[in-house]
Amino acid sequence: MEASLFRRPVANLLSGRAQCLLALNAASSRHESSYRRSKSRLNVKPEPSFLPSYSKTPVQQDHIIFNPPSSAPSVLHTPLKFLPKEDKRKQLLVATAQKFSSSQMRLPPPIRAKPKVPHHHLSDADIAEIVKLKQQDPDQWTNTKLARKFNCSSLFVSICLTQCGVDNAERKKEMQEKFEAVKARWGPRRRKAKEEQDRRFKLAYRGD
Amino acid sequence: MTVRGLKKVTVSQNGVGAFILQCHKLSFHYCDWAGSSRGMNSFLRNSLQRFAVANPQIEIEVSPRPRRHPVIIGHYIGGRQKAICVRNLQKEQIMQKAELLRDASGEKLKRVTKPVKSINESVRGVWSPYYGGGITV
Amino acid sequence: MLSRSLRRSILDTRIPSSALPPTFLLPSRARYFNSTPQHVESPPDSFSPSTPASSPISEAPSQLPKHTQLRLSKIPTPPTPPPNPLVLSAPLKDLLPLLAVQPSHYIRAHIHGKPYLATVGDTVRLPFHMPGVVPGDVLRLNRASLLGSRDYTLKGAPWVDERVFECRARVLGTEAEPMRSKVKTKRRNRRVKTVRSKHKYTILRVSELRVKGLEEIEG
Amino acid sequence: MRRITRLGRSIDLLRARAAAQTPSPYLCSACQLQATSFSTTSIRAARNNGKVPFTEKIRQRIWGTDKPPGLEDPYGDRSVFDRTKKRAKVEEAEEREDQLEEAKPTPDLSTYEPASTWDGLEKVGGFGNWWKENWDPDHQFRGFLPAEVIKDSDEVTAALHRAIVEVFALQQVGMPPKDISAAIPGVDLTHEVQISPTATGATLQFSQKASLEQVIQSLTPAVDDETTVKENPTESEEDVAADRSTIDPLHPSSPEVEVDETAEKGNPTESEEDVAADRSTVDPLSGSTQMTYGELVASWDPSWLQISLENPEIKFAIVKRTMQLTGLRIPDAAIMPAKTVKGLLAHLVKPPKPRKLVDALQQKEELMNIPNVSIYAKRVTPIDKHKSVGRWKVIEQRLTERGLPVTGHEGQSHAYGDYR
Amino acid sequence: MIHHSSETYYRLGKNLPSSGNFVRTSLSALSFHIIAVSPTITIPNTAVFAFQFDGCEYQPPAGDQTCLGYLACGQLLSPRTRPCCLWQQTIQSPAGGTQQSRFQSSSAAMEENLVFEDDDPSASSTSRHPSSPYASPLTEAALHSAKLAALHARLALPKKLPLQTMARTLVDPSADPNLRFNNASLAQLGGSIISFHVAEFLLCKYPRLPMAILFAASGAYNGPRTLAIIAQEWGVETAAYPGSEVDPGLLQFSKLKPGTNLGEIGMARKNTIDQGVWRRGMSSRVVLDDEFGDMIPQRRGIEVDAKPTETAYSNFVKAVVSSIYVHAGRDAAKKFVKEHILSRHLEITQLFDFKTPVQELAVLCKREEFEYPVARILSETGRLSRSPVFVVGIYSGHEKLGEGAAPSLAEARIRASVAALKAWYLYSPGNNVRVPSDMEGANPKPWEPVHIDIGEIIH
Repeated sequence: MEASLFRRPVANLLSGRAQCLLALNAASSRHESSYRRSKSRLNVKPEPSFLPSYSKTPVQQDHIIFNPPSSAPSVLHTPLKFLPKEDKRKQLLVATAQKFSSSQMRLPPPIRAKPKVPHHHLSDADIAEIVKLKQQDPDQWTNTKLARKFNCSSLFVSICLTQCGVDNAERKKEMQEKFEAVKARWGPRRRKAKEEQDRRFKLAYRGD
Repeated sequence: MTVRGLKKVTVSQNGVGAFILQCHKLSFHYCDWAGSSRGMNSFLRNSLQRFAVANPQIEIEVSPRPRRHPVIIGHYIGGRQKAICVRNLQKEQIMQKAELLRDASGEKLKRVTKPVKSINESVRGVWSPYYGGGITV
Repeated sequence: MLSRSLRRSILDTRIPSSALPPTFLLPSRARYFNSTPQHVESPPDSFSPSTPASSPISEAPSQLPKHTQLRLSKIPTPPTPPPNPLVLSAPLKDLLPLLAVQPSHYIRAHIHGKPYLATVGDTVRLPFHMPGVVPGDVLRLNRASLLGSRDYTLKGAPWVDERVFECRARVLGTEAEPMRSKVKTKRRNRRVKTVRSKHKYTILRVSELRVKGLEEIEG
Repeated sequence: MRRITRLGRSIDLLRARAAAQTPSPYLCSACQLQATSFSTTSIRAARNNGKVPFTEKIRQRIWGTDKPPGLEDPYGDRSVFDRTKKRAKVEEAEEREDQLEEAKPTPDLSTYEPASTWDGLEKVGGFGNWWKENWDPDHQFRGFLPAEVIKDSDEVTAALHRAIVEVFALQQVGMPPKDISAAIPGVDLTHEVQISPTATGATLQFSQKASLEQVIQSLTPAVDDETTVKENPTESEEDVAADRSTIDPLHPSSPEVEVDETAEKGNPTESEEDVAADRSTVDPLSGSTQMTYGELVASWDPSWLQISLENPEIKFAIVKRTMQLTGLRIPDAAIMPAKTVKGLLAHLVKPPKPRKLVDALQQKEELMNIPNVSIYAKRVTPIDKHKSVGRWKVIEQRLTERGLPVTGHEGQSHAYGDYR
Repeated sequence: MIHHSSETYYRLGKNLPSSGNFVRTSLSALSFHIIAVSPTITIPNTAVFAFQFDGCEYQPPAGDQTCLGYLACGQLLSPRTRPCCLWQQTIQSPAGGTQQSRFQSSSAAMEENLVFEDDDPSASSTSRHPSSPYASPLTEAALHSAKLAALHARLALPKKLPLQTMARTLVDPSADPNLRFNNASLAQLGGSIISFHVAEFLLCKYPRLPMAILFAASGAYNGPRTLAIIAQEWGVETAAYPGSEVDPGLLQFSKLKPGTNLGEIGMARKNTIDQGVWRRGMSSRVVLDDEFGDMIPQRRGIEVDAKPTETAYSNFVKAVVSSIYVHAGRDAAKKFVKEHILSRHLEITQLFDFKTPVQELAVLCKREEFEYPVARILSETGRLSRSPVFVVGIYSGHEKLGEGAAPSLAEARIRASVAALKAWYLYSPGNNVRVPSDMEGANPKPWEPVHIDIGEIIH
């Protein structure tokens, strides 16, 4: 699976788009001694589907080819699932999608973001237990520990605690202070990296 | 309120909807006395009317400028100006100059290597090596 | 060929009012607004709203040598009578709606044989100074070798039939590039010759690009 | 010119001798020179009385004969003006005649006694009475056109109107229109005559101020009115003759003075004055004394401009009379294309050539009516620009409350910004 | 779960008496159009509809549901003659007489309660400079202004629209407080017309836009900044100081003193926060704020005090639209808005800023009864390197909803779900959608109702 994931782009690179690599080389190489040569190296062949199409004999009349681009999908193309029922284009698009998409391809592997924890398996007694432990020794029983103990998500633990009126304001505050102290120890490169990451995430939320 | 709207401003595409000529004012300066503005005077006498009727969207200002060479100054919507000195020119040449000023966009002349300029995002997207090629029908 | 098609575009009146550029920007009114009398080619009587003015690609005068076409273009050619409606091949018939419903399109239009890949709202700087046009004129580009959307591409052989799409461009004006001066010298010779060149270029903006529907093409 | 100088030079050699030889007392010195230089008669005459010219003597000496061969007077042909050969032929012929006459017996001169006085002798030469005719102060030359040319356009129009009225008046009474300008132009009687064009020419509506008879009478010169009466005895002419006894139009009289100053009030030009110089008792202006020429022209029905000038006789007469009245010369190029009075008038009254371009532009109505054109008579100063954007009043206020001069030169701030 | 599913009541057009505010129901799209511009009229606004200049006809828009229909009645022409100043005489054409009359018509209702500033010059002393006789140029001056005529031709305005009206659209209330000479009422109407057309365009083109994005988009199309840019692209310049000697082709308003803090005038939300008026949530913005979801500035002072250039420009554009509406009819106004405002370029995909896209997408899928969205790795490279690239797609069942590439799996997942949400929100029924006002044309095709979405996602 992983291997296939690796193979795919590499295969693309090697198979169809040699000229693009060529272009990259030309762009990166500094040994072109004249503008003309670098230009001539840089003008790559057009994408093969745009060349006049030959099926044994050149096609004599106008024709439409289906050549989806090798680029990230655009958000302006609504997925078929999102098309409303009354949309007139829906059945047309669905039909063509079935025609073009190879049917029943295996789905790529999902992201294992975090180990999966069972849902809705704790009883009220367990929740009361969680709250009690927390109130007994908040420093010893952190949310993560509780979560590990009861095999649930720390989010669930925090929800339980907040719902049951345990206020962890000062806990939050001191954790924040600790984090600030850690941040103060960061060197310039890590700080830069973190700032860039924040910026990237901000852009990610905007989607551009 | 899970999604927030960002403030933006639409960009003009002059000519896609309405078309606004970029030259909004032409001022013709002449001199009554000097010989270098003879052609200019004959232009103003004979050809100016035709020009003004043909270009109603240009404000035309005719004013003397004694003891100076005749000048046509084009004022453009960007706020820029273009001035052409038309001394010792015949009225046909001056008409050509006026049309040059009318057709100009007011921008500074730049050397353009790519013929097509676009602000739209690419129709087929930006190529990236992570996506497969197309399926040919 | 180009300028012939220009004439045709200027005389083109078979424009649905929805796709119609604003009346004051149609060629006639554009003339009326900003044209200097030295180039008024299109006679107003040829704007009779009845005569449709697009011609089949087959009769495009590609056989004529260019200079004769240019000379022809001096006189506005009257709109040719409507040909029999275009018959589309079966694959074209069922793929064209798919091409049409995609959100954005591009065209590879040819002007004087040179291709320009453009979408709506792009500015095209022609490599020459187009005679006889004034800012605000609307030209109809009817020579396209490619018309595409994101997933589909309509390829002409060699030209896409001009009844399938509608592409209009508006003349924005004339621009020049900064003057180039080249110093020419010869060996063992003190004479220095400086050659100056400053060319004018016409600027267009693609104002409309529309892939027609099937019923519009065949009806 | 050059020939004269050469002539002078060739003359100089012979001058003393020639002057000495044949003095003609009736010629001025210049004429003497010419005469002597050109005529070889004196030489021939000298040969007659045995004198041989110098060159002949030399040749005779050379050749030793009395008839030397070759060219006689070898220097004679050098001169362009040398006509000695022809003259010589003539002289020889004369000589032969003389010799024949001498051969005849001479008449006796016994009865001849020379005259002691010039009485009875015929007078030869002189200028006749040319001096008398030309240089006498009492025969002054008067040209056909008046000395002073009328400039005012309304006045010229009035003069053309008058000419037309008079010509058609002549045509009515059947007199040939060509002797329109026989009479010296007198007072203008035709101010209130209305002209209306017809197919053939025009019809005149005379007022009681100026009747047809008075117009005709003002046109006929005083000298040959009998002849005119004789040749066409219309009753109008008769009663013209009748009242001519009572009123003499050419006789100046008292009311001219006040008429003059009204004329001064109206339109003071020299022509007006010399028209006023011979005013008659019958004063057509008395009604319309307050009338300027402008009002006068306005008072006429403009249809008179449509009178056609196809008839060349009428046209000639009108043009002649107009030239006589106004003093304007009308070239053929203007006469030929003028088919109606309007065309003629268009040539007579021309708008003055504008001195500045602004005047020229403001004469073009259609240019001034284009809404997007603004034409300034003066240079657009920075102050004008401030005014057009409304900043000037603020600047002015600030300057004044600081007590500074508003413009460089005081008190002229209002002189700026006169637009259009 | 479903927000405003029954009725979303929100407002386009300023939150002022005569603004068009419409109800968006799922019954019919046409219905909201009819309710759209039926404003309630207050007295001062009638001055605009009532004017007629001598020689230019007033054409009531065919079959209009707007106020104009009944405002056209009961108007009368009240000429006011005022001796003009010397400068004015000099610029008059020779045809112009020594006495100039400034024709204005006014509804009978206004006659008694309106004060002419000519009758007592002290009335408008607030804006008028002492040295200029009137606060704004005379209407006759409009006929001789080359700038104005050129502007009229440049915008290709119909011949029915006279130059006097153009001149009036250029006079801001801060220049001439007299309601019958400034463009306040014109701008009032024009703003409603523009926002109506923009709103129906946006609602028909992108029926699923959430309110925040709808506010942002309409602000991008006809917000004051955009309108100011449009006016500047028309080549309209501002007069340095208003007055009667100013060229009528210049935009006249009294400018702010240099150094004025725009926050004091501007309709920024933050200063309301400073004032303690703490409102958040779309509903309050819908109900209480202006068409762009921004705070409406409290009326500190009257209309006549100075205002930023942006506002004056935008009022001018609105006034132009409404003058076209009044003189040339509804279709002309619609065409004008289409060509000058709707034809501009906007990257609507870049207006979004999500907070919790992953959860929102999950909620959406739950609401629409899709399968739970799962993030799957489409391809990746350099997982162990310094700069890896992960391409993650969000799948609901077998269908890919969105896709995103990023150097970390979490970010890629966020990007993918943002893409999926945008794809949902930016659904468009077609390239050339018909808007309800197309039905007002001559013999239109029968109307098929546009897609009305049940509302945005909240959780």
